[in-house]
Amino acid sequence: MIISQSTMDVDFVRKVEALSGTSVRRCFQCGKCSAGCPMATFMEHPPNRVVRLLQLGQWQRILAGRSIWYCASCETCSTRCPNKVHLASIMDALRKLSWDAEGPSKESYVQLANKLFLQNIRTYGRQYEMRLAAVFNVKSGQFLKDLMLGPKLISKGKLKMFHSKNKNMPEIEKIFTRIEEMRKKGEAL
Amino acid sequence: MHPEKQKHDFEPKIIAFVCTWCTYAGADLAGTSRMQYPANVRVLKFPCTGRIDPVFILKAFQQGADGVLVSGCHPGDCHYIAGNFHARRRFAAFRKLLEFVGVDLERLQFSWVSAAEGGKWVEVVSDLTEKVRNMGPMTEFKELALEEQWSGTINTEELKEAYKQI
Amino acid sequence: MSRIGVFVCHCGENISRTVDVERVAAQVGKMPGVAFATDYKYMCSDPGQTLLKKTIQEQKLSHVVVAACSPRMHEKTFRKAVEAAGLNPYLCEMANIREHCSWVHEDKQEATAKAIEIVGMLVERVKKNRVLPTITVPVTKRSLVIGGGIAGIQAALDIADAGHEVVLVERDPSIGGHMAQLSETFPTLDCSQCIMTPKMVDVANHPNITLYSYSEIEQVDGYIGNFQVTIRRKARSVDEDKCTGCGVCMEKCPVKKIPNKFDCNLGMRPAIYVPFPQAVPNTPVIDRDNCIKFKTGKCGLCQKVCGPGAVDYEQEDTLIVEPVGAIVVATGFDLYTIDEKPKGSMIKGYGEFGHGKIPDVIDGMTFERLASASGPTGGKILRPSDGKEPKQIVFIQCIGSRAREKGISYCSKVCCMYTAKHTMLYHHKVHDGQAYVFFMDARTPGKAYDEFWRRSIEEEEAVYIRGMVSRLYQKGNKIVVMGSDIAVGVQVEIEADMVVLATAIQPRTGADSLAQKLGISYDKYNFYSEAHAKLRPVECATAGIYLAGACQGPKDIPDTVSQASAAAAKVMTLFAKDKLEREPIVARVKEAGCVGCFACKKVCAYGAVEEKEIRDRQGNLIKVVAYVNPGVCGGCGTCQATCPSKSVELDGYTDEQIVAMIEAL
Amino acid sequence: MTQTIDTNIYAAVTEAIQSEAQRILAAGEVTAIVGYAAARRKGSAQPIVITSADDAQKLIFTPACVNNLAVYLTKAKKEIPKSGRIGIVVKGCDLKALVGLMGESQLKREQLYLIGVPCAGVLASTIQPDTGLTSDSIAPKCRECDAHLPQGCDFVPSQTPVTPELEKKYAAEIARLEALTPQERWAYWKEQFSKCIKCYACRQVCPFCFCEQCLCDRNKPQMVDTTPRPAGNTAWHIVRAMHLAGRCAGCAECERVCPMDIPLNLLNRKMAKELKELYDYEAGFDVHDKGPLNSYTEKDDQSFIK
Amino acid sequence: MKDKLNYSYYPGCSLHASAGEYDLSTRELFKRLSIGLTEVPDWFCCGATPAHNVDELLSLSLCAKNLELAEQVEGDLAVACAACFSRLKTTQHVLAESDVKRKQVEKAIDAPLKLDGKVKHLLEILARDLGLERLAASVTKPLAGLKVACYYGCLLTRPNDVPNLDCVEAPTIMEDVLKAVGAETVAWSHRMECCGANFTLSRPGVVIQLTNAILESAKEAGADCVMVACPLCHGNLDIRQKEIEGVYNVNYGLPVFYITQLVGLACGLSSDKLGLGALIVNPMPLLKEKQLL
Repeated sequence: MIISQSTMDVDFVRKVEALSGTSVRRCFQCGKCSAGCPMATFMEHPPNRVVRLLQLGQWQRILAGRSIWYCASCETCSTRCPNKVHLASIMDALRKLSWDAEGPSKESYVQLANKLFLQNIRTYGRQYEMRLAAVFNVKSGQFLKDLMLGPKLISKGKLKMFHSKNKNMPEIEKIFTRIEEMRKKGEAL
Repeated sequence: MHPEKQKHDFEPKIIAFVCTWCTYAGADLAGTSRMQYPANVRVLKFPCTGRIDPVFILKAFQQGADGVLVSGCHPGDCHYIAGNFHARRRFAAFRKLLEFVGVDLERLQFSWVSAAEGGKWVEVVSDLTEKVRNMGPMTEFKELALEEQWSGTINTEELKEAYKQI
Repeated sequence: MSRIGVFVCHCGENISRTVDVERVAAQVGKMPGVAFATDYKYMCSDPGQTLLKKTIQEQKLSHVVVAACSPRMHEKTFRKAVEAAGLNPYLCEMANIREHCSWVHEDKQEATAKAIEIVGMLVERVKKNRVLPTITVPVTKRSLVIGGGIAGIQAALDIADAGHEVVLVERDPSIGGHMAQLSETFPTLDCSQCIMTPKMVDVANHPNITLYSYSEIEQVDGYIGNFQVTIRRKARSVDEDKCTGCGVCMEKCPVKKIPNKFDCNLGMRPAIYVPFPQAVPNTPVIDRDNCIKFKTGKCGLCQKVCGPGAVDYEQEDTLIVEPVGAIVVATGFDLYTIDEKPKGSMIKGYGEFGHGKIPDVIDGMTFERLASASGPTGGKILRPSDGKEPKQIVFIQCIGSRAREKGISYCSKVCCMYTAKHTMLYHHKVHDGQAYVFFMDARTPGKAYDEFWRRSIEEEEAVYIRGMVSRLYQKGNKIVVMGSDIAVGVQVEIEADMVVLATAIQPRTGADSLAQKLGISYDKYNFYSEAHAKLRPVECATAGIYLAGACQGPKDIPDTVSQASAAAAKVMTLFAKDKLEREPIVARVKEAGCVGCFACKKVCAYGAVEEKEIRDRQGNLIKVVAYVNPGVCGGCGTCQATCPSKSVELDGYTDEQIVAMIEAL
Repeated sequence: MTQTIDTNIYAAVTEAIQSEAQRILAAGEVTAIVGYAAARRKGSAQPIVITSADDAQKLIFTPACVNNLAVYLTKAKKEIPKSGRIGIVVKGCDLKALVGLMGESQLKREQLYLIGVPCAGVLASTIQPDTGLTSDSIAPKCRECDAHLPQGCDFVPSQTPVTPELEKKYAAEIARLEALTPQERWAYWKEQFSKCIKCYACRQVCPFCFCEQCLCDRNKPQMVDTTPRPAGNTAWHIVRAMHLAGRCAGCAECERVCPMDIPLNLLNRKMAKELKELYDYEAGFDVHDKGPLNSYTEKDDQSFIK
Repeated sequence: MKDKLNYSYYPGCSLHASAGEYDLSTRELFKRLSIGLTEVPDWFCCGATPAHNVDELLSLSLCAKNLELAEQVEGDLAVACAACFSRLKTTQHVLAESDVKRKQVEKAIDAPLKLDGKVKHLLEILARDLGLERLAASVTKPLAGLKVACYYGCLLTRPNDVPNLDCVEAPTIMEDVLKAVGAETVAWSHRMECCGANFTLSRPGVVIQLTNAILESAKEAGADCVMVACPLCHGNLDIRQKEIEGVYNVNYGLPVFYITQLVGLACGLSSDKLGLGALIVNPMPLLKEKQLL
């Protein structure tokens, strides 16, 4: 890995810091985040290394991998970090920036689930798990995933087939559009 | 050898209030290192920036200073534990007051210059001198002093002419 | 009318090259009040000083201005010369026309004009200078040392050996402090008690040392050279003079099962006890909370068996006042604990390690007691829960230290080394065991320190894992350690038999209240602040008070001993003179104008401002005004700038002197 | 549009003050009470000191009770310990001055019996005393009052004043001046200060000007010229504003008594605003151990320092 | 005694769908305890994990709008779902700390922010507002002999200084509540380990692995059942339990209750009113064995 001023993308790091509201430089690589991370075994870069790569400005390596998409947002790292580095927020920021960049990711399933979830909010105001699951399976091509669970859940009343209209729908739509406008004008990241 | 020294129409008077342990020593270091800077500054030595009364700044302007510099030890380095911390608050408030009554704060500079920062002393003094030189004389207080003598405003051509002569 | 003499120095050519010194002397000579002005090649040379002295006498000069180099260079020289000529030294000022003029300007005309103005300002200033008598303060040549750990012991012995009386005050029943608890010490692995106890005995036997154990500082009045210290001697319930230290009382005491704090609560002691066999003084103390006699009024066995009749249930706390001239503070440290802290406390505990409720998770000091030959297990490493020998032992460094989240961001400095020592002790005692160390960085600067650490890895086979531990939990009779190895980038899980935490060093609880009694400053953790981090690391900003050991910041034994000897040297320097002289640049209150708002007191960093009552002849209170103790005043003048009515004035930097300079412009 | 301000409670407040004063004087809890009494001109009021329970009915509270009575205690502070506990009628604004004085060791809480008055506002100094209280006639300081109900008094009548939201004139004027160039501001203040006749009424009426010898009266050295001329006037008002910074809580008495109508409180409000922004400090609510200019934190703003 | 307690209520999406029994039991329990509960009219999704995962501003804005809606109803805001609770509390925390984000959100929802409204989890209401004593007094059928493993999961207490529900690492609030209603609680190691949460949709394999460790630990500690306060945790522990047993070839058979179900049971509510029939792992045999039905 060649490191120079030109490979150290400080702007990107600043963006991460602005979005996450936490310092990246503060981390001194004690590894406590990785020690307690429930998902670390599924990541190619354990959490401490994600921060290390950020400190070196090597964000492409992070975004190219699946680590950030395997974070479960359990906040264990943030809670136990001796340095008050809010790593869970850094993960949020990285996912946001990856999402914006429509960057390469090895974790399209998680992205797809997130995308559908947000679409659901914009369209219906609330989550309807039945629809979410069904659409996810269709879009991810896993038609038979959790096939056995479905009927059982419906019989237990756990997956509602129908849903009521939310009166605040126009307001929700406005929130989405206002945020889009702010971003267009560069007023928000 | 030396570049031709530039002559200026106006040479401002700069008064520097400095603490003896850091900035005065820093200015000494500039001297021992033979650094060059404009000769406009007059240094008044205090034990500590904590000793510097805002009235002195006022008095300096009244006495014809065109610029005032207040300089002491960096926070945490005070020889007297906390004098510069008290000074910092005092001057933060005082400059706001001066600004409100219409003193251009460009003429009033505060700095931390340590005993090791001879170069910074030169930079601070040169910058302030240059800035004030471009701003021209500090007329506000001088006018007040003149009115004191003439007990009236300078409103006739003759008076204006006489004022310019001074 | 003043008769001022002005002496303009050429400084060889250093000044005269760019400043026309003759012209300066001629111009200044015309100023009102100047009786004499001349220039001279080298004012600081012998002939120059002779010229100065001769002229003062011949010309009957009242004030002197020497225009030469920086006053930081030669002010003392010329003031001494002036004093030799019979003038008060503070009637001499220096005008800096070298560093601030000739060396920084090239244009001779400009530099000369500036030099004239500089000297003019100083002429106006010196006119307002007043005679300032040197301030002298008597010195009581006795010293107080607070704390009987290795720092206090070393300081007390050094001062006492120099022939001065020392009062040594220790809070616990015995001196010895933490060092007496240690098993062996790095980097030489010599037995702590073997090197410590002889020093403790020296203290007990030293004719110049008065030891008050089981005592605390109640109140401190006065200032450098003249402190009055009130000491509370807590009721020991045993007469120190009568007790022979035979120990029968301890044998007979029916209450036997009280956890002994000295053994980190692993061993047991009776209600009347000495904390450890080599205690100094070897006089027991009754723990009144646990004594049957004090709880129920019955028993009284110890009194019955005591031959010399030393046991005294009626004893009460007594207060003694000791006059001393200097104070060495050596109160040492407490170890951080991982238990849950009260809500709102700056320091937090480790919930992820079970808040200290897993019995076989111990701290380093507890391990020291286990490893100590005189400890509760006789030097065997055994688990507190079931007394079995741990075969897999995990050490975790930086517990509390370097953890902002827990409220402490500093490095405790000694843990890397003592953990390395622990792995060695463990390996020596449990041959078939394996030690693992979780660490973030190994900090081993110090003579033979890094070699020591490497030895623990290379020869004593400790496995060091770079990475922290996220969580500990009990699983059966094992402790699951969830850590990571960041070098490999994997999670590491160890099922340990015992976990030893290298917990942070913190100031003693109550360090802040002692500081308030002493009037010394402390940082946000309550470590005491030195006057200057680099150049005055032993002195407090408050004159006459010195620091030794971990009360100032984490330290190992060699550093502590060095600082203790340094503090002792400072005390001896102070005691080398009968009277203390100090520069008379101090603040003075003009009582007539003072209205007692005490803004000066609020800004004084030295605690030099006191409240003084002014009464009429009938004794009626007229007003309360400020009083500046000249022995304590640091001379910064912040009080004067703060005083609205300018009723406090800093000698040597009065408003008159400064305004005179401003008006000279 | 003129808005009438409800002062109906003042009658009840007056009654409550009178009965409390009667009670504490009769019981010997205090030796004297400083309060307001009716003055000769119709509707006007003046300060009064009563020492007898019989005089309690002289006490009143009306929109004409403008004075800050705290000043009577600072100047008499040496007498208080001799005379015993003293009662004082205080509006919220006056109480702020007392709180400040306690912080500066000039008064002790236990020496005072504080009778707080619920106050909707008092009349501006330019208004005839018998005028009704309206959004036009109200004193400027009352427009931005944040202490209509004094806190922490020994006695406060139970009435609650009705206080409409009014335009803040000081804040507006400060904002206007701040928007000007330094030269324009200088011109403004130069004109204001040139009016000064150095009568020192501002100093006389100020509860915080309790120095026995004012810095400006000292002549060794002459820190501030004493002549009533522009240079000396300017210096005087700057020094005074600096000395009050962090202490003045805005009773505006200086401005009220100024015969030349110099907007003195503007300087003091500006400093209060700055200290609030810099150090989050507001004078007059709690008895502070240290004011903003005799304390510090290591992290204070130093963006103005090179 | 305090006046009647009244709360506004934010059930969250799951409680209107897969966790209907949590909603039902909450309403019934509060009715039984005479605590007023008024649903926030037309509340909408808080964004949950997916929103803050990729778009914090959106997440904050959705929560801020919901908080604004909640202002219309009197009383502190009661939240049942741990994820909604975490999001709403985080929103209050983040916006109080950052002026920049606060201004952005105000612009996004086109309304000034009010952050002083109190957001409370049901646990807080039961343990603190109502109080353990009063809760104990309402018990008609103590859950004697029932050994419960209280599962906190991630979002109820973490991170530091945000939910402020209890100690972040060693909370006791669930145990406190259960002890007050007469149950026994077991000490176990995995009560705060992550279950994998919303990966249940995208990466069920991960969830199965993590959830297995939790169930294993609970079983080892001798628990009869698990109690949760989060629909997502419940989904993973209950709905996927059979699947996990299959994958690992073990037999846990641990019913997974919502807190309101167990407390409701102790307060004498019937199985129907608690929606016990909706649980996938059938709790009836256990409850019959302990004579709690």
